[in-house]
Order: sequence, then C-alpha cells, then structure tokens
Amino acid sequence: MAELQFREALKHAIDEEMDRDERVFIMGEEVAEYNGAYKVTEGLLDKYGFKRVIDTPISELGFAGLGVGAAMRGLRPIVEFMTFNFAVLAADQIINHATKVKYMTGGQIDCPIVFRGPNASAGQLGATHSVSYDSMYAHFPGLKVIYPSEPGDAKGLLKSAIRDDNPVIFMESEQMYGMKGEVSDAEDFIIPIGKGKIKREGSDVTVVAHGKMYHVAVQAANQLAKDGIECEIIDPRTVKPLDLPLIIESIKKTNRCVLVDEAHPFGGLAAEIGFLIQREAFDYLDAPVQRVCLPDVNAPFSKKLFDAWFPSPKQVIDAVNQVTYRT
Amino acid sequence: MAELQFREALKHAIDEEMDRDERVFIMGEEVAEYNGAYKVTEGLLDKYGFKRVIDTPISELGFAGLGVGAAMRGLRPIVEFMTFNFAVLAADQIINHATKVKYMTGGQIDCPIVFRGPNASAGQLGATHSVSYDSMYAHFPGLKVIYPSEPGDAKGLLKSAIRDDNPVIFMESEQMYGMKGEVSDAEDFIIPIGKGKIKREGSDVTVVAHGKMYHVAVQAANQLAKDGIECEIIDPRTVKPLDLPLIIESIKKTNRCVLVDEAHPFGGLAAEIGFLIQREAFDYLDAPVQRVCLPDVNAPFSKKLFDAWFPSPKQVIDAVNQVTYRT
Amino acid sequence: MAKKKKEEIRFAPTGIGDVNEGAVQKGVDLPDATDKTHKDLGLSEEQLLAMFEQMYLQRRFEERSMQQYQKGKFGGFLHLYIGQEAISTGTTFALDDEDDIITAYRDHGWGLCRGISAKAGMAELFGKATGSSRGKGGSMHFANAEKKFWGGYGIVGGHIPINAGFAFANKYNANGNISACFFGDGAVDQGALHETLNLAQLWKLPAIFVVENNGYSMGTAAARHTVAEIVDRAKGYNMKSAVINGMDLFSVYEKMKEIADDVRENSEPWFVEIRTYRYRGHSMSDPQKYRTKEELEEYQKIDPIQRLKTYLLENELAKEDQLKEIEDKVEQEVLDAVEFADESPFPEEKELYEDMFVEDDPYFHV
Amino acid sequence: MAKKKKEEIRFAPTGIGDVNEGAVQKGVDLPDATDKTHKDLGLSEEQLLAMFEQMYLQRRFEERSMQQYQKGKFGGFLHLYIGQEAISTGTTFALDDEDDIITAYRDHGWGLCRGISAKAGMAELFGKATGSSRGKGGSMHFANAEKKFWGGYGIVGGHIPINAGFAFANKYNANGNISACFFGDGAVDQGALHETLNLAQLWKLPAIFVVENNGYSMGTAAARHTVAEIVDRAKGYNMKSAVINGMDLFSVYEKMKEIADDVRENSEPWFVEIRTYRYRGHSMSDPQKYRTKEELEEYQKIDPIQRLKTYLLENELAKEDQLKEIEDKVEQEVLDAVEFADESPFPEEKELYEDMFVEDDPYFHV
Ligand SMILES: Cc1ncc(C[n+]2csc(CCOP(=O)(O)OP(=O)(O)O)c2C)c(N)n1
Ligand SMILES: Cc1ncc(C[n+]2csc(CCOP(=O)(O)OP(=O)(O)O)c2C)c(N)n1
Ligand SMILES: [Mg+2]
Ligand SMILES: [Mg+2]
Repeated sequence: MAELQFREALKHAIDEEMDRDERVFIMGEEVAEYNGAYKVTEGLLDKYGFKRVIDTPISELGFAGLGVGAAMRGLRPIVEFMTFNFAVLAADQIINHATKVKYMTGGQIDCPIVFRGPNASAGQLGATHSVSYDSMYAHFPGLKVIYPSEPGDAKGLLKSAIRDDNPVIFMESEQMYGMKGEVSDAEDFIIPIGKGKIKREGSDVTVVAHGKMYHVAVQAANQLAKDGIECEIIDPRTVKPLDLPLIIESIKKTNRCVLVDEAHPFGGLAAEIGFLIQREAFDYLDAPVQRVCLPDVNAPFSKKLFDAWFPSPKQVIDAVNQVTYRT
Repeated sequence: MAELQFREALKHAIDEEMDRDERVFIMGEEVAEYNGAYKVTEGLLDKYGFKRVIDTPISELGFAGLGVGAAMRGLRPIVEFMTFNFAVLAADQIINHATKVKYMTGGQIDCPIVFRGPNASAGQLGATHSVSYDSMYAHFPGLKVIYPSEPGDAKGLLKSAIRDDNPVIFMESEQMYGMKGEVSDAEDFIIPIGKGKIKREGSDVTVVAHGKMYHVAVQAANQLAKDGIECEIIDPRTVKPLDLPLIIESIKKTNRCVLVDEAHPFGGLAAEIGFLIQREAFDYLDAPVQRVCLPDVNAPFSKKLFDAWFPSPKQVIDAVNQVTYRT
Repeated sequence: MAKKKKEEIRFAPTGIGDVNEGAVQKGVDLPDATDKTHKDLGLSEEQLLAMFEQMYLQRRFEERSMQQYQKGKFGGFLHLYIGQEAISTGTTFALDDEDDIITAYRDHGWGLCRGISAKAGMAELFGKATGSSRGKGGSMHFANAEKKFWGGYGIVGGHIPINAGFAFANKYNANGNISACFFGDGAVDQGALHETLNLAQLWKLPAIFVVENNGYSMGTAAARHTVAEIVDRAKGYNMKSAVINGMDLFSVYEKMKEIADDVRENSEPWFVEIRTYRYRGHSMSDPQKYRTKEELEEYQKIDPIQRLKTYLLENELAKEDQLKEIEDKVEQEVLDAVEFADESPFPEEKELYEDMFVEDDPYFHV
Repeated sequence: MAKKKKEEIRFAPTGIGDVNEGAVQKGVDLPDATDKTHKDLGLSEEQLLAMFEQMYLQRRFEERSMQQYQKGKFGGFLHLYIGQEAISTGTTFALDDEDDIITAYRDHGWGLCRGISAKAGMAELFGKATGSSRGKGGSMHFANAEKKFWGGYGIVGGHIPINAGFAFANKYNANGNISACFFGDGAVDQGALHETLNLAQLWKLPAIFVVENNGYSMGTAAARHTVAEIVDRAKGYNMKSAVINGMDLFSVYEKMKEIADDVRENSEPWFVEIRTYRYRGHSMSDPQKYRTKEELEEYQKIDPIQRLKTYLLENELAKEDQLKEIEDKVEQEVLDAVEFADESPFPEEKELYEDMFVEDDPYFHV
C-alpha cells in the first residue's frame, strides 16, 4: 500500500495504461505543457511526448467529437474536460454520438473512450462551475458512470475505465485532488466497474454516499457513533452500473436508509436509489428512505451561502435521526 | 369548447400571446416561410410578419443564446427546437445561462423565455431522435418543465409559459400534433403551471402519466376497467413544479401506484415521483410503487424492435396487476 | 417611392414567403464543369462503365425505396440523394479504398458506393434483421465499417468532429490514409464545423471536409441561412479550399483526386464546397414551396447520370444496348433487393438489447 | 540532417514544453498605435483626466483585491484585468451610455467602467450582501443592469450569442442602441462564436464582437490554440473587421468610436481583434511558465496607464501633483472599498433562495 494523493492515483492509472497500450492517448485543455489545470497529467508529456499528450483549444464539442472519431477508428482516447460543467457543450457528442454509434450501426463500430475531469462544485466558483452531472449522464443508455471517493478506488476504476471497450464517464473533484489515501501497489491493480463497497459496517442505518459526499457521510457517521448509532456506509463508487444488490443486502440488515448525493434533488442518483429500494426491499423498510442533496437552487458564490447550500454532516445526522425515529 | 388538434391549440396559444404582447416573438428552424416543420406556426408569418416570426439557421446553440440575450433585454422569445433531441447542442445556453443569469447577478436580470418543441420519440426515427428530455431539464434548478398530453392543457399551459417571467421548457410530441381534443374557448383561457389533474377517477390504483404516456395509461385503464380494476389517472401536466400533493392525496385513497414515463429509467421522472411517494406516503402504501419506462437501451429503428422498446398498455396492466397483487 | 415603414424591421433574409419581394431565393449557382476527357483524368472505359452502373444503382435504389415507402413498407424518415450521385461516385473512385468516409443522414448513395449491397440496404430501410445495420439504424444510419464507410448521422453537423478523429487516428497510426466528411449546406451553420476546422488546421490533420451544397437546408435556401460564399469559410482558417461542380462526375473526380493527393502528401486539411441539387423534397413530406419547378427542371436537364450516358455514347465508349444491359441488370438487382427486404425477417425481440455494449452480458438498468 | 523519426508525430503546435524547439511561443504582436492627439479625437482635457482616473481605479482596485485574496479574505477564482484597462476604458468612452456591454469572467474593469462602485465591487469579491450582485456572483459575475453592463460570464464563449440577442432586441425595438461583447482569444475556438457571427451577419444585427487577444488562453499561447490571424475569421462571413492596439487608449477609443458609429448607422456587425496583454497569471494559481519575464516586461514598458500619464504631462494637460491627487483619491476610494467590504455583512441564509425566480413565493423541489 502506498499513500497517494487522489491526483497521483489518477496519474498512475493513466500512466500505467498508456504504458501498457500504445493506443491510449490523452487530450484536453492544458493537459500537456501546463501539466494539467489540476496537475493530474503532470509529467505525462515528458514521458509520452506530444503525440500522446495533447493540448486542445477550448472547443469542448470539437475535441470530444474528435475523440469519438478516434475511438471509432481503434484508438483509446482519454478526453479530459477541465470540469464537467464545460462538458455540457460537448453533450451532443457524448449523448448522441459516443453512446449511440454502436447501436445505430447494428454493432459494427465500437467506441472505447473515457471522458474524465472534475465534477460538481469546487468551493466558491459560482453557479456555472458547480453542478454535479453524474446522474444526468447515468440517465442515458450506453454510458458507464464512475465518481469515486478515494484515491485507491480512483486508480483501480480509472484503469478499468480505460480498458473498457465502451464509452465511460469518469468523474473526479477539484477539492479531492489533494486528498490522500491508500492505494494498492499490487501490480496492475484493477477494480471492476459496477462494484460498490461497504466502507463502514453498522447495523442501525444504511448510508449510501459516493464521490465527495462519501466524506460528508463519514463525518456524520463518526459523530453519530458517539451517540451510539452505527451507520453502514456504502460507497457505490460507480453510479452506473449501480451495485444495487449490495445496497439491498444492507437495507435488509438495517431496515433504514439515508442517501447522500451531491446532485440537485429532482431525478438525481438519490431519487433513483430511493425508488429502487422501496421497490426491491419494501417489506424490509422500517422508515421511508430519506435523501440529503443540494437544494433546488443554483450554487451561490458567497461563502456563507455556499456553506448553507452544500450538503453537510449535520443534514446527514438529521436524516439519520429521522429514519431512526430519534427526532 | 372547440375540438382542436394539438398543433392548432399550440398555435392559438402562440397567436393569442403574440397578439396580446408586442414583445413576444418566435424563432426556430423553418418556423416562418415553411410554416413550421410540423405546422405549429402555420399562418403566423402572414399575420405577424418577418420581424416576429423568424427562420433560423441550424445553430441551436447560437439561436438559443440569442434568445436568452433578447429575453435579458426585455423581449419574450419563444424558441422552437425542431426537436429537443437537437436542443442538446443548446444545453449550455439553457442550463448554464438562461437558468443562472438572474441568480448570478443577484436578481438584476430576468430571463423570460420559452424553449419549446417536440420531445421524445416520434416513431421510427432512430436513436438520436427519440430521447425524452423532460426529466433531464427538471433536474436543474431554475427551470419550469411542461409536457402536456392533451390540446386543452397544451393551450392553457403554453399561454402561461409565455407569460411566465422565468425560463420555461415546453415539450410537445410529433406524434400528438394531429391528436384532437376539447379546448376551452373561454377568453384568455389559462392553466396555471404546476397544477396536475385527475383525469380519470378510480379507487384501486393511482397511475401517474404525462405527455404521450397519458394515452398509454388511458388504454391500460380502459382495459383494466373491463376486469373490474379502476385506475385513478393523474396527469401531472407540468413535470416541474410537480403537483405532489395531488398525487399523494390519490395514493392515500388507492394505496397503490404505477408510474408511466417515456424517459429511460435511471433518474427519470418516475424515479423522482416514486421516491417522493415512499417518503411522503410511506404508511399508506400497500405495495411498492412500480414504474413503466423505456428500457435502458437506445431507440431502435426497426418497427418490431421499436414497438418492443416503447412502453405499452400491456406493461402498464402488468404493473397494475403487480401492485394490486393480482399476479 | 414609399418611405420605409417601421414595421419593416426584419431579421432572416426572405425568400418565397416574402410577399413584397416575391421572388424565390435561388439555391445555388454552379461553377463550370471540367473540360477534361476521361483519358485526361486517367479513367479507363471499364471504370466509366462501373461509375455509370454505380450512379444508376443509387438512382434506381432510391426511386424504388420511395415507392416502397409510399406503399407503407417502412416508416421513419427517407431522405433521397437523387441528383447528387456524381458526388458519392466521383469521390469514391477518387479516394483509396482504405480512406475513411462519413456522411450525414442522406446516406444511401454513399453506402452503395462503399459496398453495401442493394439487398442489405433495402433490408435496412425495411428494418429487417438482414439490413446493413441489422435494422437498428434505418435510412439515416447506413454503415459499412469493413469498407470504411463509417455511416450516416442524423444530428446535423454532429459527424464533422468525428471525421477529424478519423484523420487523427490515421495520422497517429501513420498509415497514409485520409478521411473525408460530407455534410449539407445547413450543417455549415453549426458550431461543430468551426471548432473542427480550427482543430484540423491547427493539428494538421489529413482530412477533407466537404459541403454538399444542394441549395437548401430543408425549406431554406442557402443564402437565407448562411452568409457569404460557403467556400470562403476556409479563409478564416487559412485552409486550402475549392468549389466543385457536383452535377458533373468528371469535375468531382478530378478535383477530389487532386485534393486527396495533396492531403495525403502534406497532412493538411481541405475545405471543399461541391455545388449540387436535390431533385426530391427534403424528406418524404415536403411540399417544396420554397423552390420553383423551373429551377428543378434546370438541374434535371444537366443530370449527372444522363450526362455520363451522353458522354459514353457520343464518344463511342459504349453502345446503347450495352448501357441498356447495365440498366436492366441494376433494375433487377434493385427488384431483387425489394423482394429480399420484404421477405427477410424482422430482428428478434431480444436483439433490442444487443449492440449496446461490447461485452456479452452487459448491465441494463431497470 | 537527421531523418525525421516516426515518434515525431505531433498534433498541437508546441511552445515552452518543447524540448526540441525550445523557444517560448510568443503571445501576440501589436499593431501600430494611432498617432492622433486627443484633440484630433475630440476628447476634452476633463475626459482625459476622467479616463486616467478610471484606468487607475481599475488597476488599484485589482491590485488591492489581489492582496485581499492572498490574505484569505475571499475565495474562488480571481482573474485580473491588469494591463488591459485601455480596452474597457476606451470602449466605454467611445460607446453611448445606452449601449449594451457584456464580457467574460475577467470583468472587474468593465464593471467599474460601467458604474459599479469600488465598494460594491469589492464587497462582491468578498461575497457580501452589499456586493454588486448581492454576493451571489463573485469575481466572475460583476453586473450592473441599470447601466447596461450585463455582466461577466464564466463559460468561455457562452455570452457571445447572448450579445447577438441584445443586438436583436435593440433592432427589434428600433431604439438606436448597439451592443458590444468582449471575450478572450481562447473563446475564439468555441463554436458559439461561429454560429453567432453567421447569425449576426445574416440578420444584420447592430453588434460588435471583440476579441481581447491577450496572447494566452490560460497557459496556451494564441498560436498554439487557434489558427491564422484571429481577425481574419471575419473573412469567412464577409464581416467588417479591424485590429486594434489595445495597449493604447487613444487607439482603442478612436477605432471603437468609428466602429460604433458604423454599426449604429448601418445595423451591421463588426468583428474586432484588440491585441493586449495580461500582466498577471490567468487566475491566482498560475506558475506562468508559458511565457518569459522579458515578454511581460516588454509590455509593462508600454503600460497604457503610464502612457496616458506621460501624454498628459508631456502635453502639459495636467501637472504631476494634479495626477498625484487623482491617484491619492483613487487609492483612498479603494481602501475605503476594502474596509466597506470587510465590514459588510454576509447575505442572510434565506437569501440562498432569493433571485432564482421572479415571483415572490416560488416553488423549490425538495
Ligand atoms: C442538430 C440538428 N438540428 C436540426 C435537425 C433537423 N434537420 C434535419 S435535416 C435538416 C436540414 C439540413 O440541411 P442540409 O445540411 O443542407 O442537408 P441536406 O438535407 O440538404 O442534404 C434539418 C434542419 C437535425 N437533424 N439536427
Ligand atoms: C467552456 C469552458 N471551457 C473551459 C473553461 C476553463 N477556462 C476558463 S478561462 C480559460 C482560458 C480562456 O482564455 P481567453 O479566452 O484567452 O481569456 P483570458 O483568460 O485570456 O482573458 C479556460 C480554459 C471555461 N471556463 N469554460
Ligand atoms: Mg442542403
Ligand atoms: Mg487570452
């Protein structure tokens, strides 16, 4: 086990896969000579040269589409968006092309491509730089969507994503890039896409949280533990495919569930999981499933408002109290 | 009451609002000289002239943004997308600009704009022309989203949308344009945004269905009635704001619910409503809420596959049987 | 003269609907055709006959498919390429077989040129399991990956950046291939084009971007939706460019060959405007009020297939009955295709879940 | 000479990171400044002093805000306009007060020019309730709708079509106003620009589109992200265009006035490239390895504020101590602003839900 920053874990994953497979290349704004806006690609240009580490203009639609074309012709592009907030401009290439070309051509053409970059908010960057897009992409058929919470998961899953023969959305967080964590140094360490993980065992309530929200859930769980409430925290790690069996198993044990999601509420991952739980574990639920999400409001700039906007451990604790009828 | 086609009802709404307010204008591909790709704007050019009925190039991002700017400066644009499948190219203007400009400027700038056009599939048009985008837009704060099922609702709601001082998404269906229905001829007939309607009373199960799915639900209900099962059909009419109280009231009566939604399952409107029902009416549910949606698969072209793909009355009946434990 | 009234504010340039100005806005003007002979162009007589057969096949395939559509044999959109066949044919003969081709939804001609059989094509229109895209794609999504025809695409302009990706891959692999992308005049107004032209020029990609300017984007004449001469968009990018007469096979062949050679040699992109005309409506439900009958007839008089036929006869490269034989053969091929399509089975319902993912047992969310 | 190795395939043009070619890619070359005097330009002495004060205010406002940022008084991005002040100032004086202005996220200078007080601006940076956007927008979203400054925007290129909408509204209302949009060289590569230029030219919108080419898009020199001369993009649209020296106030004023007059008169758009330089990093965490110190110094030598100062002194339009007085006044204004911002209250938590919708009691989904 090595202790690595999130960004280092990602870089190692990219590096190992580039090393392993000549067809893998990475492009995006400032990924090469600047070494990455958030230094995820630091040193890769020096190692792999200008052919495989490529700076792009600010043309999200154009370079995403270029990536799709390159993937259709047998390369394995990693397309970095400076954030997924800007990828909205490229949504047509992701939703209408990458995910549909194989189907529309009756299976003739594969599109092995990874779209990655930071998702959701990064502190006080205002309304246009703070939206969480994982649920949105998970809505559309044909995409695998990953938003890991810890460096080890990030590395193992990014390697899987790069090897996957289908389009994959891989999401990170500006605010987690510096976060450290244990990363396996097993040779060619891989985590299969679609497998969640019980990251904290507990019998009182199941808390499902991924990405940045995992850490909010952990804080809440630590606090609750002092009060004698033991949360079982499940990090689905991949939003789609969703490891529903893992969640349902846990619910059958705890009979209660709180979902923590960095997206806005309407139709977010929390809604989806909540729906599935009532459908699949109806008879096991002792209380309605509750969710903690962003409010249905744009991200404000002001620190005071931002803090009120962002899901807090306190909200998770309140929700746990609610499902355990302690309020 | 007049019997009008869906497209006529829409046209009357636009016409009346253009007549009433000089600031209202409409633009989009083929809306003027061609009289509308689906003839919704037929005759409007003749009546209002080239200043207010405007053909655009195929530049969804550009003309959507132009509309946003015009709205910010006091006009009231109706932006027609030939379908919402193409509006993906304009998503940045809708999600990052129209819905955020007021908030980011501390309330200084309003953006009264309607984005409208057909949503979801229109028969065998293949994967890129068949996606339902109402849930996606409802996910983002700041948008009102309307997808009516009948001409009367369409007229009353479109008029409300055009008068609304906020950005509104108004969705229609190629396949419903020719459908006839009663339209109030009360002067200035308006339906407030956010009010659903019980369109069929019944005590056995609540079926929530909007847009094209409303008609699928009606077929299923007629069939089930022969079997003695009475569905209460609620058409939310507006996806957001969602008339949850109306739904909850019904559930309290029927204790069972089936959601019919033209979107793909993951995080669609059905997921959202299902989640909310278990949260708000947990103790009233006698069975898990079930949903009937599109499968998690792109739209196929072949008629046979398309028919298998598209939600059917049979699937609704099966779901009703399931929640009523008749299987 | 009457003073301009205030109500006369207008935005989009006006065409047929303009009661004041009346005239229909003309679609497109043709540049001169080449005066080279087939020998000048290095084309053999067999090649000419193959080209004739290919163009005639496209024409009859589409005329028959229209009939079938009207008979209700299949649904969806049906965008006919009739009138534009010299472009697909001239280009396919000018490029190497290993070069990549991609186009928009008006794609039947391209598919036939690149090895989709009339049978597989017709079956695709019918949505049958034997179709070139297994019935999943329909009219807008012909594709033949084996022959490097990467398909038709239905989002206007969406496939333009994808072509840059092909060129990128070819350059990456240093395989000497180039890629060519075809799209309509309407697609010129999409931002995707601009982003791609900049990327292609900046990265020196071996790609050709071709506007098939047939004068109209649905019901909108080119001058009503796009400014300046389309070919001049290239100027903003210092990109090499050309305008070609698309009603003349030899002109297309000559210039596309020259361009392909240059792209291959220098790994630099070209922007090309080929002017042409579509004889039929945009799709099947188009009243075509935006143009005059006279305009249509003007182009039909210089029909590319007829032109080649005349050339063959006048230069005694083929006899009437030899051509008739080809025509009959094609006719039979198309009739067989219709029969084949009609008799082929629909895909099985389980195929709905096939071709979404590469793996055999993929996850679907329910 | 060594044969080109196969590994030498490359796509993006290379700059500082290119170990082989070494040299830093230069950002931008300046066209000549105007040689007109203020009298030639019709500028009074008071106007010159007002311009000086305005430019100096922008400079000091940003220098102080940088200090406050470094002290940790606020977070988020902070993109400084320092070096580019002649553009905002020259333009604001050249346009009518009723004309619309919109810009990107490097917007403080524009806000100050269009009536945002130093206090309201600084308070916005601090995220305070007294800020010009009530603390909701921060550095990237200065706006003053009353003075027709429609704001700063954070999506590169996203505000370009919006400016066409302003021009559309002005034409629609026939009010004689025009609109001007400012964006960086990086934004030139966005499809939104292309779609907008076509629309604006096609619909004859009274709009000006201005690239503030400061040589870099984050760490990427202009020639590394965009092809040809930026101003030449206009050629593809037959659009009127100009290049301006943005380090010289008089040049900006002269040409922007001329252009504004033309736009107002003819209701036709312009595409303008103003070349300039940003002295600071892209935002606050930029190591700036993509340029040399020498390049920066070269531009600092022709600093627009210093240049105006020299002009004022050399032409005896102002005395040293008169200018000093202005500077002191500005300095105090900015210090007061910092104090004001620091002492102002944060918005109340309930304000989180304000400004989303127009109605008083809107629906929020929970
Ligand atoms: C992004 C997008 N917008 C709109 C449409 C609807 N549409 C399909 S074809 C077409 C006209 C395109 O004309 P052109 O590019 O000239 O091609 P042509 O039909 O003449 O071959 C339009 C508006 C679409 N398919 N995609
Ligand atoms: C659509 C989009 N892509 C990427 C970014 C990230 N980003 C912010 S500023 C910037 C550089 C823009 O440079 P330029 O347009 O030259 O403006 P300057 O900063 O020089 O004023 C980038 C890449 C963004 N904000 N929006
Ligand atoms: Mg056309
Ligand atoms: Mg710049």
